[in-house]
Amino acid sequence: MSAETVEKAIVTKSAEALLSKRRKKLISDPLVDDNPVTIQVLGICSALAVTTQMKPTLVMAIAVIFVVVMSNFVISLMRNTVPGRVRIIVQLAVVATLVTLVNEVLKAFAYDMYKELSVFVGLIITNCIVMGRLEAFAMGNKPYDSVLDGFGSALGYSWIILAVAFFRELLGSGAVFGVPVYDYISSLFGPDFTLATNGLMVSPVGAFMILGIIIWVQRTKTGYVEH
Amino acid sequence: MKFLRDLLDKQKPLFEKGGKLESLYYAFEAGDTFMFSPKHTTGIKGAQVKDAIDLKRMMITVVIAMIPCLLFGMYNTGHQHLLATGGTAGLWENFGDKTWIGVMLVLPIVLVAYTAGGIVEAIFAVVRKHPINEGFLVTGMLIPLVVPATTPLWQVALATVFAVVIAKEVFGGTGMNVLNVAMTARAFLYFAYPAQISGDQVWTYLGDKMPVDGFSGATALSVVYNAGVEGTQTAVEALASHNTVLGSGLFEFTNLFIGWIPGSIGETSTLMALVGALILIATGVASWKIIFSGFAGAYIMGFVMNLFAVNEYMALPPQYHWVMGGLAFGIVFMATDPVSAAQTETGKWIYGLLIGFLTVIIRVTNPAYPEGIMLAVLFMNVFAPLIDYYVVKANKTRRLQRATV
Amino acid sequence: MGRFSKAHSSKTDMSKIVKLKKGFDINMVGKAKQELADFAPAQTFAIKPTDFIGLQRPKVLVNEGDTVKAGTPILIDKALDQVIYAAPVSGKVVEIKRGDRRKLLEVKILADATIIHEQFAQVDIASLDRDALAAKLAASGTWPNIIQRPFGIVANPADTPKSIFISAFDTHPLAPDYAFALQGQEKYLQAGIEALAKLTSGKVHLNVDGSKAVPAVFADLKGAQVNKFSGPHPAGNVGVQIHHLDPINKGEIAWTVTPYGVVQIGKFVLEGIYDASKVIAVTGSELTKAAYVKTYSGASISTFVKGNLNSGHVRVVSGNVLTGEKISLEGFLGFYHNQITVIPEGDYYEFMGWAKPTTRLSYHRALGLLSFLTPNKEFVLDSNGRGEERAFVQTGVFESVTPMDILPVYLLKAIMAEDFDEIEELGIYEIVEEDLALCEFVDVSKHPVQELVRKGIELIQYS
Amino acid sequence: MDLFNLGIRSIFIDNMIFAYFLGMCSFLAVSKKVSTAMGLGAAVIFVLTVTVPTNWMLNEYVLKEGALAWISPGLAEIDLSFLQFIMFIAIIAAMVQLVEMIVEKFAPALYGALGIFLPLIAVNCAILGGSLFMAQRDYTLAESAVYGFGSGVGWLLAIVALAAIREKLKYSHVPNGLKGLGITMLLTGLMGLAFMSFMGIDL
Amino acid sequence: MQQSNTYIITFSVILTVILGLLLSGTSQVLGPMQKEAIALDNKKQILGALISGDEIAAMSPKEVNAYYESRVSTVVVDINGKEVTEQDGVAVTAETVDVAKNYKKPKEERLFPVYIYHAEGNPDDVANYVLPLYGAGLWNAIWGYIALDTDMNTVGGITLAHAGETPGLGARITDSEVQSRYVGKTIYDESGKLVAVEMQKGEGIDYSNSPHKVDGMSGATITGKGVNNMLYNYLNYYQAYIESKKSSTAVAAL
Repeated sequence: MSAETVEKAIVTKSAEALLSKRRKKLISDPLVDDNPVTIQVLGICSALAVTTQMKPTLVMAIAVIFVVVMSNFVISLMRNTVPGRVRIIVQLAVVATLVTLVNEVLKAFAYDMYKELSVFVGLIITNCIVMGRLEAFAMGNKPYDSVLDGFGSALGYSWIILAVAFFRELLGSGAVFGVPVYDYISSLFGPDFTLATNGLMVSPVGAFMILGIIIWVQRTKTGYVEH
Repeated sequence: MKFLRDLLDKQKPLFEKGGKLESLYYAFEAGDTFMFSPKHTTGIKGAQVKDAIDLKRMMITVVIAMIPCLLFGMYNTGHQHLLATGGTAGLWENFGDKTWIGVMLVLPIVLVAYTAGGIVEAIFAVVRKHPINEGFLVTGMLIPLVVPATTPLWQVALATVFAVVIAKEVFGGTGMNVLNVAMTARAFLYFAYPAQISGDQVWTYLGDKMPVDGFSGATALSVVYNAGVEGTQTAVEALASHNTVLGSGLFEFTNLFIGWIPGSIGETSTLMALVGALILIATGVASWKIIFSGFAGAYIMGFVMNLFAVNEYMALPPQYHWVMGGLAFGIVFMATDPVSAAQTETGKWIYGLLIGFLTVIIRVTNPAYPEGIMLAVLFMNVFAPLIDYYVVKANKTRRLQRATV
Repeated sequence: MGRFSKAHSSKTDMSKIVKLKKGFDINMVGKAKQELADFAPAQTFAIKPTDFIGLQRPKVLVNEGDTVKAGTPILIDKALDQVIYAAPVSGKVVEIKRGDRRKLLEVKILADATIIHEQFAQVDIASLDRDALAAKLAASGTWPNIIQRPFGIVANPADTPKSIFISAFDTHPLAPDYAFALQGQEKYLQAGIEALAKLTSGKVHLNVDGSKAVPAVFADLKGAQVNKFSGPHPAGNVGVQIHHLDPINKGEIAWTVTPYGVVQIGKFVLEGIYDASKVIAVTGSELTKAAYVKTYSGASISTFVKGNLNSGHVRVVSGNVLTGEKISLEGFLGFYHNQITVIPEGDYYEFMGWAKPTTRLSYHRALGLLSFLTPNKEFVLDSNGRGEERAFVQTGVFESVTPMDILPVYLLKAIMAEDFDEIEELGIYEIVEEDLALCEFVDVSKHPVQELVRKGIELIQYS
Repeated sequence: MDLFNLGIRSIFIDNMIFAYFLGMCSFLAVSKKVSTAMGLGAAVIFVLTVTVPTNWMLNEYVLKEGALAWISPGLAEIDLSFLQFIMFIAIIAAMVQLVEMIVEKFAPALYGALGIFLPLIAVNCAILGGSLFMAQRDYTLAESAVYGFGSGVGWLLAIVALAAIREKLKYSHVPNGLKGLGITMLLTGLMGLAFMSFMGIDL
Repeated sequence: MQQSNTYIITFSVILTVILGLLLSGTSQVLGPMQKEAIALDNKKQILGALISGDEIAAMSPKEVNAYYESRVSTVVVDINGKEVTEQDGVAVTAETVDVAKNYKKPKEERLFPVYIYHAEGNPDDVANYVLPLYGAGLWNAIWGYIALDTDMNTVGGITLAHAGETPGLGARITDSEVQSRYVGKTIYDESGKLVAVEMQKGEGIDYSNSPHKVDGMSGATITGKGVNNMLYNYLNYYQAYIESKKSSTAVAAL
């Protein structure tokens, strides 16, 4: 976890618009400029393991969004009643409960996905983004803002893993969302032509490479330099 | 020469600061210093004279040490082709044809590797404003030598680009990289397009000809591995009786040693690798410690395997490990890459020894990778900094302890 | 690298014999003949504050036009003001040269025909206590000969070093032969050693060339522990010798003096004068006559070189070619330099110079470098840079020319990264520029090694 | 031999970092110096070796379907596996706390070295991942102990090697956009490439 | 006051109760659905050996269930081909047998499910016998189902899956093209000895005349060997059962 200081509680005016500029920033900042994965170096653990294909990645992303938003909401509601000493345990308990819910639902309604994601759904519990947002934001802010903040961060996380998955699936399996793109392209060039898929992209190495390159591109664009 | 010099001098202002093509300075500089050693002199303070060597000369020495492997590889490519298609029996029959086939297959690979890598080098040099690295002279030659002659050219290009960018340029160029660049290129091919660099079909170029009946393109390593699995005959017997349709003794020790066998272009000949080693050691360019300990490590581990000898592969006489696959080439040219190897003298012993150990362990125990040297070198590249760390730490500790005594 | 490199040292307490294997002798054309040449005497002399490393805030004590005697204080360091830097000769201060931002560069003195010395009281070593002796020496003009390790700066008279080291031979290329240059100075050497012995809490080490018989001039000296060192350069470097005798650890201080300095100190002790005269070697391939000449510190070298050249385009080096400094034909000898070297200037292009076979001197034997075939040949070396600066690639070579338990490449990299802890732990206290000068010579990647070493020293010194 | 194989497997092949991306956050954050990497790695080995078998017992005797049958056969129908996540993480948090206290009391020197890392470990994915994999793969008690220890060793090897490389990288010239996280990602990928040599080894 | 121990304990108890209730409630509600989902998954895999994957994918869960109910009957046998209905006092059905878990036991103790594919609604009009397979590939486990025709010799179809074979090489065992190579091969040689079907080394050779050989996968010899071993082992385990069926069909034919 990166050393993130607790952001100051933001005093909101009672008449603030539902999506005021400040609140929009809560969502938009983590997308690029303050992306949890590429800038804050959080949540990489579970980000990569499922990214060989887009479908499970999407499910994973939705699960993370759900967990982050809901846990932010719940913790924010409880922020004034949670005893400081057991704060972390309480957060963990809430998060673990939410993750279990997700897991159970998947098992019941999308068993294929459940098999595919295996233990990685469970590992959302220890995804640093979740705990990071709880500590940094939800503990000090009102529920609605916390929800927006969580949503923004989770979205920032989601697009990164989806981007990684896009390249890995395309280059590694020649498909996007299971649609065999390579086969189609190859067929345009006659029967003897086949686009070769890259086996490295299916292996974990590919994930590191793609993510590294995405970070490179993204940081070069935003001009962010780590010291 | 004078004319050329004048020409370069005339163009120089264009590329220097304030010139129109300032951004291409390093591309120009590379060409300029390639043609002419620069005229700059030593500084006001410090050493007023310098040793006659520079990095270019050191690198070209390595390239030249590889030439025997390259030439042998070319001829052997043609030789294996004719052998497999029934076009020849004798070693020196059809000399011209073999050479021609070899040249036509290998030369494009060399050219593609140099071109692809050169372009990447130039782009990085221009964008990142650093001189073009001489290190690529070596990498560009190493890559063709460690792939099969049947490798598609686009794969050679892609692997070169990948290796030069991801394994070298992102760290800042030659001297900063962690993994051996050429080995990374090969590993990339190995994992990205396994069908073209593994199996028995890729080592011998067949072209559109049909192989002779009963032909198998298997390498010695896979023959021995199978002998180990099947256990019906000893590994040496399996080697001796393999592929008799091509004439007996294809995989006999001498033949393996000289290298008249299928395999990657430059890797088949232990003899030629040793010639290279001789050049490198005599010129002091490569560390003899790594080469020696690498071979020693392989022998020792082969011997240890003999002691346990659960299967026929483990019972293989250790010296066979030296002559099969790319072990000799890998130890001589890859393991000794000074940047990715251990950099302390004690570290080099450990590093070489472990490469030898690992190569044999991977060969014998890992059914997925018949050839262990590539992965052993890469693996030890990863751990070389750690070895150095502890050697350096010992040095620091000696100094600290002295202080308290 | 083995423990304490490849040195074998005998363990007698009295004296040590150390045989070094690592290193490299640069064999050059232009050795000085063992005779005093009759060059016209130098006219002007200069004190250059830049010679004294670690001189922080120089202050000139004289004005242009003043007349001075040999031994008159010319400048002081405001940071260490008990040490004076004195005029080497008597005469008139003709110029005080300053550079950018009024940085003091040279104080030039036009010498009298006969040198008059400032007369101090003679020093009775036995009757003085250590501090009084130090104070007297500090005020005499001879003090700057005493160099402090670590850092290689002028010693602070208030410190008491754990030992004092004198290297009685110089293995640098074309270096003067002390046996010739110092002949007849035995009694001054003896007096100097006695004075130094008083300054340290430990021993005075006199390190002689173990490969030859001890020269007469050093043979009968008393009061010092005589150690024998043999091997290629840098066996004569005092830093290497310290490393094998009594290495410097963090927080310790040792001093070093060259025999030239010991003679000056001895003269001051016995005669009460600052005598900056010395016999220097005038060397190099570009001279018609390479020989010794008697002159004073800071001499203008033009009279030794002009008219003595056999080619036009030369580089004149004050000192030797490994550690020296480029000066002009009108330049001055550096305070610590006992030789000048004249070599060809190397500002030429060479077609395919990196691939063409060459007989130029090289420590390496890479392709086309043929000098290893003629190991005893004397080479003409010029000042060409021999290639461009690159990242470190080659490994193990620096270690093979550094006979110390030190990892030069790691140390240099730590300096580049300005990693203070690493610089300290890797042994910056034990070296000064000259100890890694050979590394700079043999470096394939052409790093400014000595500049880096100084940078590292300064990082630690001023941190 | 099977246990030995499992050990080798968990160190090199099923490496937490290179195969499953687990514990990446601290892997990236604490790999700047070899000494600290060593400390964290040791702590991870320790905690994994303790928590995986503990969680095995929890899973075997409490959570699994029919696990409670040892109390009374009437409980055989009960399936508490939905509590797996929350119980595992609770055990891990408690164990870390316990280990911290024990180490502080009995080995203050070790505490000085490991102390700062222990709190980090509770949220290290590798720890929870170890337990979840154990449950998914139906290890026995002995296997889970070996697996816990092995994956800890694998994690330590990875982070220590990375730290040594990163110390070496101080002198390199990395593009701005890649400094820090980016180059470490690529490095990890390259290291993963090297670790692939062990895939498939079977002794 | 928030920090008092009583408060913390009360808080923790309340939180635990709430979360516990929430979780057990969900589990109660979802439990049956999950069981169904698992069963459905299993059925799909079995059917995979009989009909094409696309066809299965097109079916809704209900249709799969209905199809399976009407077309598949099951039996569990032991190594001797004897039917098993209960083990250690627990009723045994084919659906509850976990092949992977049985794989760890000695073969004498294993249970072997058989899925009998028959004409719609008529369990006696058997079309195929589907047998599960389990074994080790190059990296990790491989498994699958093989369908035998009623002659208990001809392969009617095979479906293979893997946990982590090399993509592009060993992972190709999941390709329908590779699997189709098995169709029509026979597992017994002329003398009636079990030889199974062997995947060969190398690829691109026509084996249509060799009843026990199928074309290999280039560069994936070891995965191929894994498949061969798995196939041979499991057919061997079922041999007693197969023999019994063979003789019974022979009798029926008479």
